This record gives sequence, C-alpha cells and structure tokens, in this order.
Amino acid sequence: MTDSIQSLLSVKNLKTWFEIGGSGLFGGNSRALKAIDGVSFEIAHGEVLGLVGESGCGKSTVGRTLTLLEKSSGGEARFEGQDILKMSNAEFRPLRRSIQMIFQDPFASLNPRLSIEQTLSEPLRIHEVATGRQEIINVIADMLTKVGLDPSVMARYPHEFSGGQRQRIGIARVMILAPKLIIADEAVSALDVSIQAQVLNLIKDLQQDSGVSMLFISHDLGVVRHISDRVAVMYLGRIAEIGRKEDIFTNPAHPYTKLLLSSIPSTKPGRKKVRDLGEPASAASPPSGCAFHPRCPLASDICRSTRPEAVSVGSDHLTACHHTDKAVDIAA
Amino acid sequence: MKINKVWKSTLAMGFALTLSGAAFAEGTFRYATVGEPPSLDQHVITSDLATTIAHHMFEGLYTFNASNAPVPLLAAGDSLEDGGKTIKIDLRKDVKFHNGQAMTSADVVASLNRWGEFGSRGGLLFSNVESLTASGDHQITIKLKAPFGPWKNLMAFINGGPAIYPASVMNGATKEPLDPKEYIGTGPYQFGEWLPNRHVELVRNDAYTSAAGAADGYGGERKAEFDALRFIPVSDVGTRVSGIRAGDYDYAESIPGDLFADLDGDANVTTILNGGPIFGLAFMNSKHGPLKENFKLRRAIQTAINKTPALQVAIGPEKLWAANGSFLPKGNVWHTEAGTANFSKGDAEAAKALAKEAGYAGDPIKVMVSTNYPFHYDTAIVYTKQLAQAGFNIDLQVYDWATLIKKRAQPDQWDIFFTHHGFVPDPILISVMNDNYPGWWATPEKAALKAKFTASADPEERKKIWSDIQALIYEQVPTMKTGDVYTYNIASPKVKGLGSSTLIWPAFWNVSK
Amino acid sequence: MNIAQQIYRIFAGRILASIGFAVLIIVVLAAVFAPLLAPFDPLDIDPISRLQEPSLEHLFGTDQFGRDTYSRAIYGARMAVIIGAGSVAFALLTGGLIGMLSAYFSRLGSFLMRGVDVMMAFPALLLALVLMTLLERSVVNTIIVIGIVYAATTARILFGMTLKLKGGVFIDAAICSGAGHASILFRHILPNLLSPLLVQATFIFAFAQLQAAALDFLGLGLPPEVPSWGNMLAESRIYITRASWLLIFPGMLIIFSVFSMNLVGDALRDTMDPRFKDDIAGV
Amino acid sequence: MALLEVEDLEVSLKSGRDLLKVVDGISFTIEQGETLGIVGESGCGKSLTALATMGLLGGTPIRVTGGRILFEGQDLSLLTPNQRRMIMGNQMAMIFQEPMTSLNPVYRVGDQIIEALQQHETLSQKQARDRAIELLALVRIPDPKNRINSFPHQLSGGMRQRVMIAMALACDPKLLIADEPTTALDVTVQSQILDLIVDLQKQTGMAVILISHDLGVIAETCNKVAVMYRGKVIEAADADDLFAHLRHPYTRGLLDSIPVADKEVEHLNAIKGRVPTLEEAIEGCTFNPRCPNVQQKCLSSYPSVAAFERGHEVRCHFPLEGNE
Amino acid sequence: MLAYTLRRLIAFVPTLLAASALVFLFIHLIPGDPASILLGDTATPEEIAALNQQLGFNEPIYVQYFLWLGNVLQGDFGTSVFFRQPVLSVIADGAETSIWLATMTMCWIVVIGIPIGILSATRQGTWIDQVTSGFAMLFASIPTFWLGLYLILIFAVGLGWFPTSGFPSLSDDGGLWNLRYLLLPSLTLAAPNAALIVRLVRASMLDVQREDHVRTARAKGLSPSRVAIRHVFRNALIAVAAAFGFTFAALVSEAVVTETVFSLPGIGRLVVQSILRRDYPVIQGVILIIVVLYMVINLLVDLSYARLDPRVSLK
Repeated sequence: MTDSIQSLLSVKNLKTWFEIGGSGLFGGNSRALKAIDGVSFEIAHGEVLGLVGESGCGKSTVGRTLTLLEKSSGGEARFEGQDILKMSNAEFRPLRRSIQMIFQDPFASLNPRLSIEQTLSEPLRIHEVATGRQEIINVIADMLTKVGLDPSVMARYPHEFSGGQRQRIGIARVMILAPKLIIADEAVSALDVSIQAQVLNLIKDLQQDSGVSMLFISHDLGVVRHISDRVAVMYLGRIAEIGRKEDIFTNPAHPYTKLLLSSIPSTKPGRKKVRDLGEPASAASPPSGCAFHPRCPLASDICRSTRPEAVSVGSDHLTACHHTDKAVDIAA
Repeated sequence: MKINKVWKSTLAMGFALTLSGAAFAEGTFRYATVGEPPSLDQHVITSDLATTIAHHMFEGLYTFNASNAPVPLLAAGDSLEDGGKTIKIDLRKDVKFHNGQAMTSADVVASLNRWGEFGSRGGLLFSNVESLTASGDHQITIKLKAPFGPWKNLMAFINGGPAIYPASVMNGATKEPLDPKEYIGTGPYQFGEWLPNRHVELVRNDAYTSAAGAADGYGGERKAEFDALRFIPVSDVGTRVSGIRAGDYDYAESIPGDLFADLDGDANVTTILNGGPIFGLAFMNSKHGPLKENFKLRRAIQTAINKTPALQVAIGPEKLWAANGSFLPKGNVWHTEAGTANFSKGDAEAAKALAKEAGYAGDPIKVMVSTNYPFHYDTAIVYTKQLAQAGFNIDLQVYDWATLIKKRAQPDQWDIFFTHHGFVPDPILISVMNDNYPGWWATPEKAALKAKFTASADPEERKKIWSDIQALIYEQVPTMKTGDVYTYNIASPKVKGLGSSTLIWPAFWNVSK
Repeated sequence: MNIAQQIYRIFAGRILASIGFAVLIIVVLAAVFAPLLAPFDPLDIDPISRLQEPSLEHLFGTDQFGRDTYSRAIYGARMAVIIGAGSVAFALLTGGLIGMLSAYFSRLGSFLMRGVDVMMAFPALLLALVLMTLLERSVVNTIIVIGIVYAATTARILFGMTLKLKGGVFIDAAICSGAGHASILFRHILPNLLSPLLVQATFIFAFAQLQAAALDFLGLGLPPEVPSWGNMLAESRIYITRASWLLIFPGMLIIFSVFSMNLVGDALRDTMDPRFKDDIAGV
Repeated sequence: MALLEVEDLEVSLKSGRDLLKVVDGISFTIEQGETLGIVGESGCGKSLTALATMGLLGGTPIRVTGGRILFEGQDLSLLTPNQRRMIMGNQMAMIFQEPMTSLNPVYRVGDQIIEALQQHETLSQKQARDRAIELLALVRIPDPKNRINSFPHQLSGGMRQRVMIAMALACDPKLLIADEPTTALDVTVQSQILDLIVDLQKQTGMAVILISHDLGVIAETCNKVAVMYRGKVIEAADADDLFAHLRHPYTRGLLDSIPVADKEVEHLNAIKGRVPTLEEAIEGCTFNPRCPNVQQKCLSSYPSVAAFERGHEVRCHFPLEGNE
Repeated sequence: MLAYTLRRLIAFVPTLLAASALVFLFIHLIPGDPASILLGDTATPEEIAALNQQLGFNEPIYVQYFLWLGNVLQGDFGTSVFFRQPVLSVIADGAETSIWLATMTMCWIVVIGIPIGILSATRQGTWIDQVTSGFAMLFASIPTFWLGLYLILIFAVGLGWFPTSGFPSLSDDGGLWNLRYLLLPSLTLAAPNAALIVRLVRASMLDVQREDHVRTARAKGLSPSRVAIRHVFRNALIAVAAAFGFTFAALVSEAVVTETVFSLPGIGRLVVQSILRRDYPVIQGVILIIVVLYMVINLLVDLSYARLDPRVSLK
C-alpha cells in the first residue's frame, strides 16, 4: 500500500448523498440517494488510478466530488495534506489549477460560443499562468501542438471540429495549467474505436511526460487496464476491490470483479457464456448488507446482513468481500 | 316539456341559424344603454341614465309638461301663503306604492327630509326651509325663511330630486344610496331585477293610478304598455347601432353625431332627437394656479377659442349642434344673449394681447379631459390647438373619468377641466351656480346676484337677474360653454308612441310596439 | 459568419418568411423616415375635410378630425416600432436577468421565481388594465406594462434554459478552470442564450403589438392623441360602416406587421440551436 | 434461395441539391439460421443498411437510390407500402440501440407487445395477453405476469431490451435485425442479452443481422462478418476466417485499436487520422488517407473485390497476408 | 395523488396572499374613489368624503386589507359598491356567461385546433402543411377586437345569422338556444388560440416523430395513421396539455376585449367596468377568483400530466 506521506491525494470514507423526492413546504418524504457511500483510496505522485464500474455505481460522482462540482456528505479528501472537502468554493479556487478534470462528452464540454483561443486562454488568465496576449497565444500554440493540433485552429469554434479533435482541445485545456492531478471522467468512451486509441495514446504520453497523477474513471476494463497503474472496482457506491492492475486483472479477489472480467467480449470468435446473475440494483434502493449479494453465487446470510469492510488479500490489494477464501465460477 | 324545448332549440340551431331575434317575449322593451347606472336612488344620484330608468318607478310631487313648466304629479294642488313664505301642498289620495301601501303625507315628509338633508339637489331648496310638516293625511306644509322662486322647478326635477319613497324605506336612510330591495316607488313600472352587467328590468305596475289629464310632456296620463322594460348595458356604440339594425334592441341611446345622416336615412332605424340640448363646459380653477382671480387671463383664453370647429369635429352634422352662447337654448324662457358676444371670438391676436396684459408668461396651463366622453376629448384637442396658436402653453392631461373626478377636487392639480351639463329647467340648477362645485367660483359679484335671483319669485325679474349672471359669467369666465349639443337616440321603427323628440329623459309609458 | 450570411441562411428557401422580413424592413424604414414619408402632419386637424374617402390626396382617407390617415399610419409604424422595441428591451432586460440569476443562484431563485409565479397568475391584460389605470397613459408606461407581462414569461423561459445550461458540461469545465460567478454567467451562459433570446424577442415584439392595440381599444393604452394603429382603430370603430377605411387600413397594418414578425420568428427558431427549440413555444 | 439478399444497395442523403451516398453499393446474403455481423465505426452506413432493409427510412431525408433487397426471393421495392407492412414486424423484425427510448413511455410494455401481436395475427385480447406473458418469459424476464403491467420507465435498460426482443419475436420472424442492441448497456448486462439472442436464434432458427461497432461483440456472436467503411463493405468473411486472417488494413487497425482487458500493450497501434465526412470527396480508395501502407494506385482507383479462399472477400489493392 | 393535490392547494396560500395584497395595493393607489363615481357631478368633496367614510374606504389601506382578508376567509367577499349586491352574486352572474363562453371557445380550440394540427404534422412539408401553418399564424396575428367587429358586421348585421351582442341567461326564455349569442364571440376568442394550438400540436408531433419509439412502432408494421394517432399524437398530448394552462390565461385576457366588443355580461367586462367605477370589492373579488382559477387549472394540468405521462410521479 502506498505510504500516505508520498500520496498526492488521500480519500477516506468519502460520502456523497443526493436528496431525492419531496421538496418545498411539506417535502417530508425526501430520501437520500447514496451515490457514494464510504469510498477510500489514495493516489501517489505520478500514479494513475483506474476507477472502473458499471453505470450508476457512483464512479463519476467520485470525480465530481473531488473537484467540488458536487457537495460531499462526509469523509475527507486530502490533497497535499489539505482537506479539500472542507473548503468553500472560493478557498478551493486557487487549487483548481492543480486539480483538473477531463470530461466525457467532447461535444458538450466546450462552450459552443467561444473560440478555441478564448476557451484555452481563460484558465491561463484566471490563474495568471501567462499574461499579455502574445505570451498567452504562444502558450496556447505550444499546447495545441503538443496535443496534435495545428496552432492555426485557435480562431475556430468547437462545431468545426470532430469528436477526437475536441477531446484533444479538452485535454489541452487541462494540461495547459500543468496540474498535479487530473481526473479523467470517461475521457474516451464517447469516441469511435480508432479515435479512442489515438486519444488514449495521447493521454498516456502526456501523463508519462509530465508525471501528473491521474484518476481515470471508465466503464471499459480494457481502457482502464491500458492506462492505469492501480485499479479500483466500484459497485453501488462502494469500492469492491482495489489493487495493482496486474493483481486485479490476473488474480481478481471479488466475485464482482470476476463477473466483470468474464463479461467482456473478446475478439476471439466463439461465445463463452457467462452465468446470468441478474442486473445491478439501483442506488436509490440498495440491497442490505453486501450490495452485490443478490447477484453473488457465494452469497450467504452474513452477506445479506453485514456490509463487508475492505480486507487485504495481498500486497496493496484490498477487497470488500466476506468470502475471499472461496473460489467462484462465473461461466455458465 | 322542458326537454322537448331544449331538443327543439338544438335542432333549430342546426338548421335555421337565420332565426335570430326572437328570444324575448313580445311585451319586453329592450333598451341598449351606454353603461350601467350607479344606483337608481333618485335623491342622491344625478346620473342621467339612472333617471332614464328610475323615473318609470319613482315619481315626485311635480313634473314637467311639454313646455318645461312644472305640473302636479303626486300632488293634487298647492297654495302659497304668507307672501310666498308658506307653501301648502295637497297630495293625491289614490296613490299606492309598489308594496301596496297607500301614500300619505308621512311618506312625503320622510322623503323630502332625507332629500333635503342628503339629496344632491335638496340643499338648494332646504337651505331656505324653516320647517316641513304634515298638515293632514294628504297635505304637507313647507315654511320658508324667505320667498324662494325656483321651489317648484326643483321639486319637479326628478334627477337628484325629491322622489317619494315609503317612510319605511326612508327610515335611517342617509347619503348611501338605497339598496335595490328598497326600490319602492309609485310609478307605472316597478322594480324587477338587477343582474349586474346583464340588465336592469322593470315590470309593469298593474295597480298604477295615473295623474289626471291627457299626456303632456311628463305630465298627465301615464300608461304602461309593456310587460317589462329591460335596460341592457351595451357599452360599445358600434354594437348598440348594430343591435338596433339587426333587431336585437328596440332602443339605443348616445349615438355619435357622425352616424346621424346614415341612421336617419335607414328604414330600419328611427332617430329621436333630444329636445333639451346638453352643453359642454370647460371649468377654470378659481381657487388655485395662474387662473385664480386673473379674469383677464381667462378672458384671453376665451377670446382665443372659436367654438365652431370643435363642434364640427366632436359632433358632426350641423343639425345636431348649435354654437350658442346662451346657457339655455333658443326658445327657452331663460334664453338670453347677455355677454354672448364673447362666446366664440377665435381671435388669436386679441387673445395674445390680452394675455400679455394679464401678465401671462408662458406658464403651463394644465387641462384635464377624459376619453370616457369622446366629445369632451375631441373638443379639448381642438381647443388645445387653438390655444397653442394664441401662444398658450397647454399641458393636456387625459384621464379616465373616475380619475378626473378625483383630481378636479384637488385645486392644485388642474387649471381647466372639461365636463358637460344636461338640460335643466331652471338656471339655479346649473353647476356653476354652486359655489362648492370644482372651480369654486364664489366672487362677491356672483354672491350678490345669486341672492337676488333666489329670493325673487317674479318670473320676469328672475329672467332679468339671470341675464346679469350670464353676463358676469362671460366677464369672469368661471367656465366656458362649448356649445349646445342635441343628442339623439335611435329606435326600431316598430316602436310606437315615441314622438319625434324627447323632453329630457326618454320615457316609455304610453309607448308600445 | 457575417450578418448578411446569417440572414441568408435563415431566409433562403423560406418564401413567406422572406416576405415577412421585407415587410418588417419596410415598417422600420417607415418608422425612421416618417417625417419624410408622411405628406401631412399626423396631428393636423382640419374640420373641413373630415371623413373623406381615400383619394390621391389622402391615400387612406381622413378621419373624424380631418387628419390624414395615411400620414397617421406612417407615424403609427413609428409607434409600433417604439412599443415593440421598448417592450422587448424591458422584458428581456428585467425578465432575462431575473430568470438567469434565479436559475444560477438557486436560493435567490426560489424567492424570485415565486414572485414571477404571482405575476404569471394574473391574466396579462387584467394586470395591464390595473396598472394603466394606476399610471398615466403614456408611451413609457405602456411599454412598462406590456414589458412586465412578458418579463414574467421571459423569466420563466430563461430560468429553464439557464438551468439546463448550468447543468451543462462546459459550465463544469469552466468551473474547473476556476471561473467565477460573473464570468460563468456572462461569458459562458449568456452568449448561449442569445439566439433563443432573439427568437423570444421577435415573439414579444409581435405580441406586444396586439397587447398595445387591445389596451388602446379599451382606452387604457397610449395617450389618445398619439397616432398609433391601435388608437386609430379605437377612435374610429364607430365608423366601421360610415368610413370603413378608418378600420381597414390600420387593422391590416397591425395584422401584416404581427404576421411578418411571427414568420420571421418562426424562421429564426427553425434555424436556431436545436437544444432550445422545446423551450420557446410562442408566448 | 437465400432468406435475404441485398444487391448493390445504395442509400443517399439529400442535402441541399446534392445527393450524398451514405451506403454505396453493398451486397450481402443471409441464409436461414445464420448470424451476420456488420461492423464499422459511426457514420459508416451500417445502421442505414439495416433501416433500408427493414423499410424504415420513411420520414427522413434519406432514400434508397439503387440496388435491390430480396426477401425470400421477393423484391421488396416492388411491394406497396401496405404489403411491406405485412412483412415488417411479422417476418422481419428489428430491435434498436437505445432500449431507453425505443419503447413508447406512455404505454405499458404488455400493451406494446400485444399491439405487435394483434397487428399481424387475429387474437382475442385474452389470447394476446397470454402470448405476451409467454414472450416475456421467453426472454427471461422474471415474474412476467406482473411485469407485463409495467411502464417502460419502471424497467432497467436490460429489461427494456428484453421487452424489445419479446416484441420483435412476437410473430416468429424469420429475420431479426439487431442494431447495436447492447451498446447502451453495461458490460455484464450486455453479455446476458447477447446470450439471450444467441439462444433464441438457436431455438427458433431465425436469421440474425447484428450490427455493432464492437468487434468483440461481433466475434463472439456471429458466424459471418462484414466490415464497413464509408458506405462500402471492405471485408467480408466467416467469422473464424476473418479474425484468423485479417486482410484489410482497416480491419487490422480497428482490431489493434482496442485495448483489451486480457492482454497488456504499452502503446496502441492506432489508425491515424479520422473518418472522413460524407462531404469530403476522396479520390481512389476511401481509406487511403489513413492507410499505413498506401501506394500510388490507392490514390487513383477504388479497389474492386478480391476474393480469397472460403469466400473471404476484401476490397484492397494490397491485401494483407492475413497472419494473426 | 390526493396528498399531492392537498400539498399544492396549501402552496397556493402564499401566492394568493401575495397576489391579493398586490391587487389591493394597486387598485387603492389608483386615483379616484367609488363615492365620487356614485354621487356624480354635483357632489361636493365633503359629501364624497362622508360617503367614503360610511363605506369604509377612509381607513388606512392595510386595515382595509386585513378586514377584507378576514371576511374573505369567512367566505364573505363584501358588497359591490355600485350594485349594492354581494360581490359573490355579482360574480356568479357574470360567471355564467364567461364559463359558457370559455367552454364553447375551448370546444372550438379542440375541435378545430387539434385535427388541423395533426393534419399539418402528418403532412409535414406538403402544401397542406404550408397552407394550414400559414393560416394558423395569420389568425394568431389578428387583434381579437378587430376580428370581432367584422364578424358582427358580416354575420350579425349583414347576414342576420346571429345576434349582434349580449347573452341572455340560459335560464331565460330560449334556454340552450340562447347559446347562439355566444357563437360569434367564442369563434372570435377561439381564432388566435386555436391557431396557437395548431402550431403547438404540429411542433410537438414533429418532435415526437423524431423519437426512437415511433420507429419501433413503425417497425411493428403499424399503419401510418395508427402510428400518427396512437404513438405520435398521444405522446404529443403531454406538451399540448401544458399549453392549456397558458391558453386559459390568454383566454381570460382576450375575453376582456371580446366581452366588451360583444357586450357580453361576463366577468371580463365586469372587471373592466369595475376598474372604471372603482368598485373595489368587485375588482378584488374577481381578480382573486381568476387567480385561484388559474392556479387550479394549472394544478389540473399537472394532474393530467400524471395521467398522460406515466413517468411523472406526483409526490
């Protein structure tokens, strides 16, 4: 396990709950949707942590909470020792330069009314990275070249670009601030396969060159494996398993991780069938005990009643399962 | 039965949409009014519309004949004693209220008392009354402080006048208008229903006993021919005209002069001129502002104006107006030319000179007018232009009528405002004679002449004094008459008995269709 | 893209809308050059020549004051433009600001939008009637009264659109770049509202004409001496048979200008950002 | 006679005065019981091929502008719209990418299935309802008797796609066209749905056309594969053969672009450039701007079909050797 | 649903309080007072002041407001100064006309607007669509009073097919046959609103037509008309329902003008006249009731949402 002294970001027991239903004067029947319900992990300097899970598991909320786009309901997140969850928006603003985010949808993440130059110069001006029009233009031109775009595109508007190009611009906007931590939320999932590969290569190159730490959020295990050093698997607001990617992919401990891995279609012809274990429950009405128990072939009484805490199953490898000792057969 | 009727009407609606006019019983007379009356209580309400409706229900002791002379209505006769200071009035004995009670002197005394204390025009007479008593079941006695010439005219003028109600209704009545359920009178029609916005309906009083004699003006025999009179508010004038043309109404009031030629030539429409003209008045502020006491400046304004173009624009056909300076029309006993040389000079140069003499330095003169009465507004537009040409700085302010009434009560809000006046049988009833009327004309000269005017009972002497007063009006200019306007109403040709003109308010007894 | 190209993009292939646009340009030109185009003073009274039929001298005839209806109609275009533009400006500035701020600052918003709800609960014309009786009849007051009514609808619409934009990813991106409230509101959100605002403006402009005419008709709009198309109709409605030209010409002018504005608004909406199409359904 | 035969199909988009060919002369056949996978990136024309085959292009500015579609030997373009509707939803059924939006939100799922049943078969309400429950059971929806009364929004994405499948199977179609049926679903649910389709196909013997951008999905499910690029099939073969001997540089690049979970690569061998838009005219082979081994010939002429053993066809002037 | 309705009704209270206070303030700020209207031209300021005193209009505004509010809470809306009748009965009388007018107008809007909208949407781009859309827009551009004046001129005066004005109560002679008085007014009122509904139905149907589930419906082999009605129009109805709330507000506004033109004894004209007469209790009562009605209709629209769209849950 990474020593907390060297870790850039240390998240402990993070919770983000949303209020749903009921509002106004007599909104008595409001409930909490526990999008994240006790998530802990650390990211070391220069490390890429992959966060993987199915839709609705809360993985994007983790990213949004860590950039204060959502309000946390509990826990702490220490960035270079400071708990950013306790900060007001104004206090956090200077730190935004260090914690940057890449968004999923390259079509929605750029303001259609701003030219590329305007979009890219905004963070520079706000954080006073560069001053004076000429200097700013130089920095932008430099950055555009780095992400594989011609500097002459500066004057154009987002609608004139393809999805892959837009995502490059999105990456440029983030990298131009030389952040210490990048949160990439499904950064390549909206892209076509051939473009996805290009962008993934770009992100990986830039990360390795700059040594920036990264929280890479994705539903695609292949992508996560490709880019991450360590991987966390989330299920219904909790981390099911976390560890070095070799361990997760070759020696998964949690039945859910195993289910995920065997569900991925491979490009080898012929169908390998997977047991039909039902669908994920909704975070609005999570099952009792271990949230995975309704789908788990190993489920026992304790799984139905008690929520498993993370236990170590190897070096830097934790899993939240009552039955780490038992083998599980996912194939149908 | 009922279902059958509904079914039939539905069928009829599908096949024969052309059958439109037949919704009302034949015996209902449909009168399209310009609006709704504020209340029908004649003591306190001076609205002409209210009187048009109410004088079918409520009657006074006297009324006017065709030559505007007072004749007995509920009274049987009267005698003056004590050099005119005591008036004894005998009452008719056959009069019954709509509630079935017979009318006695107690009812008359109660009614006159309330009118005297709270009535709109009661004060004019009652400031001279020392006592009022019932001197018999059917006789009352009025004792005056001094002889008072216009008493009978005041008693005969039902608008804001002494209608006779039962004493039970008068009990506790004050300035607040009576409730509809208290509309109990003696007239040929009695109160039916008042559906707000929809109509006021009067129904025939079968127990009516008419005054003696042949019909003469409002006097003489009154016979209710219709089962009901229905007064329907139709505020849009175009709709009133269309309604008569299409046969939806029998009678409609307040029709613009410009349509007169068309309507007069239309076989589907009868036009009825009003006998007594109304006249516009532009009051000047005697209490506050640049016009206060500055008679010269007022005369300058009067001199600047040529009344004729305004009448042409506001009224239209020459038959319907007269640029007449006398406050009462030609042919009337009160007609006089005194002072009228200044009525309509239209001399901008002379006006300029006068204004300069009066020390006018171009201060704005605030003129208030309301669009609720288009002819006020049209007149004001023309005057404003003429005054501007004579170098006056006119600030024309246009309000709705309610706002104008409110503002004119505040002396600092205006300098001139426009209104109009209905025909009155006695000059004492003209608003400018009232010292409290906005404008507040109360000069010593006026006070002296007015005292003489009311004290005299001699018709010839009173005429003479009136011509002095009119001359004074043209000299001090408390108000400017804008000219006589002969309004006209229209009716369906089916209506019989209307005559070619109305006296003051249209009356529908002795009328049928 | 320059303005001419944009206009071409909007009107190319839309014949009706192009005609509408042309009509509007004519109305605006008439408004601007009214003193040059009108052969007579629109206020000049001439009792001798009242209620004359249309002729070469008086193209649209004369009214009951003997004023030249054609000249009044030209000056009426000026009033139409002033009332329309004024109401649009008032509605968009106040309503737009309220809507935007309410959506952005949700706590302030729940309070402000309640107020907007109260305003919306009043039928537009009744509110205008009460206000116009309270205030004096004047051009400015008419603009305010009509503007208030549409300010409420504008606030509602902008509230919805701002809310949608505020939840957009590029706003999150701007926040992550460290942008402050003012920058997000006016640099990131506002420019994205401009095209829906433009469409909204055309509809307000069109409906303001009808509202103003209705107020004039009820005698509670512009001061009666002002030559507006609504006043011309209101003053001459009794002449519908006697002098039909007094109703036909101003009526047609209102219909054509409103119709044209609606056509242009429709064309704008069709070419606009599809994201907001749902939000503006005509006022 | 093949069940479905598509010959030289051309589909064009009318844009202003121009006709842009979105599907540019593609041909394929499918026999009873076969599963044909059509794979390609967005905009390659794979979905339009499916919609054109089904006859669902109406209401769009897109039209079939050439070629023939023969269903059981019958030229569909010669049928009247009414005759065409007799086949649609009956002998030929289709499921779509977005299970979230492909069901009408205002009707209960049972009613939507019943509507499909009653459109083509004369059934009483009771019979139709029983049949609908059977169908729901067939697609492995738990508690079908109650689920039949659910509204779409009360179901998860996977359940909705099952309902869509039940609806498609209502009249025992001979051909099922599945357009990206699992793209919007999570990976664990995707594998369930794919299993279901494969099982149902085995049970009923229907033919399936599966359209996907995911080579993995295609590889696992289909026995024939067609790879599309810019409106044309550039490589077609039996699945085993195709993945064993990739012959087109595009297919190769596509496969290399996928980061797989079961293998570690330091750097992805991505195809350069981007998919050209329809408006961009390209002389010669349309893949030439992105092709790693482009030659002079590729810039001037479009390659015709080169056939290899076992029916493996490829449109390339310089096909790869085909080694894994 | 009951709980929801209840909660919404309770939420009306603050809006109503604010609205009524606003109305009260506004109308009392208007210069002029009922007494001077009642007493007319000859009344002296003293007399007017005395009558206002007697009618209770000389109290400070807030005292008057709370007195009025207290009475309203007990169901007493006061007495019309002008008619000397309880406000509620004055309003009830006008309501007969207005309700029938609104009902007939709504019928026209539905009967004319919806089918034409469907026609226009299903024939999108054809000459039928262009003509209907064009006419819809044209009718939405005509000032109602102008239309009304010409309808009277042509159909009532010229052709004599319909009465020109007024509306005798249905309990009066003629019974239901009296509804013919409302034919022209309701058509006048319906014209612009039906036009808006045509446009709305068309636009929302075109939106729905683009949705995926319509393709699914067509893929089942359903006939175009069945798809149009059962799958497109049925879903478009959700957006159209929302418009009915707005249409109501528009109707009330335009009814003021229409009732004036046709001299109908309805609430619209009542409120205009009451403003001119400064009949405070009637103005307050009418506006309060219209505001309540507006909110109730919006509540009904929201409730109908839940019926039309199962995704909407009322909590």
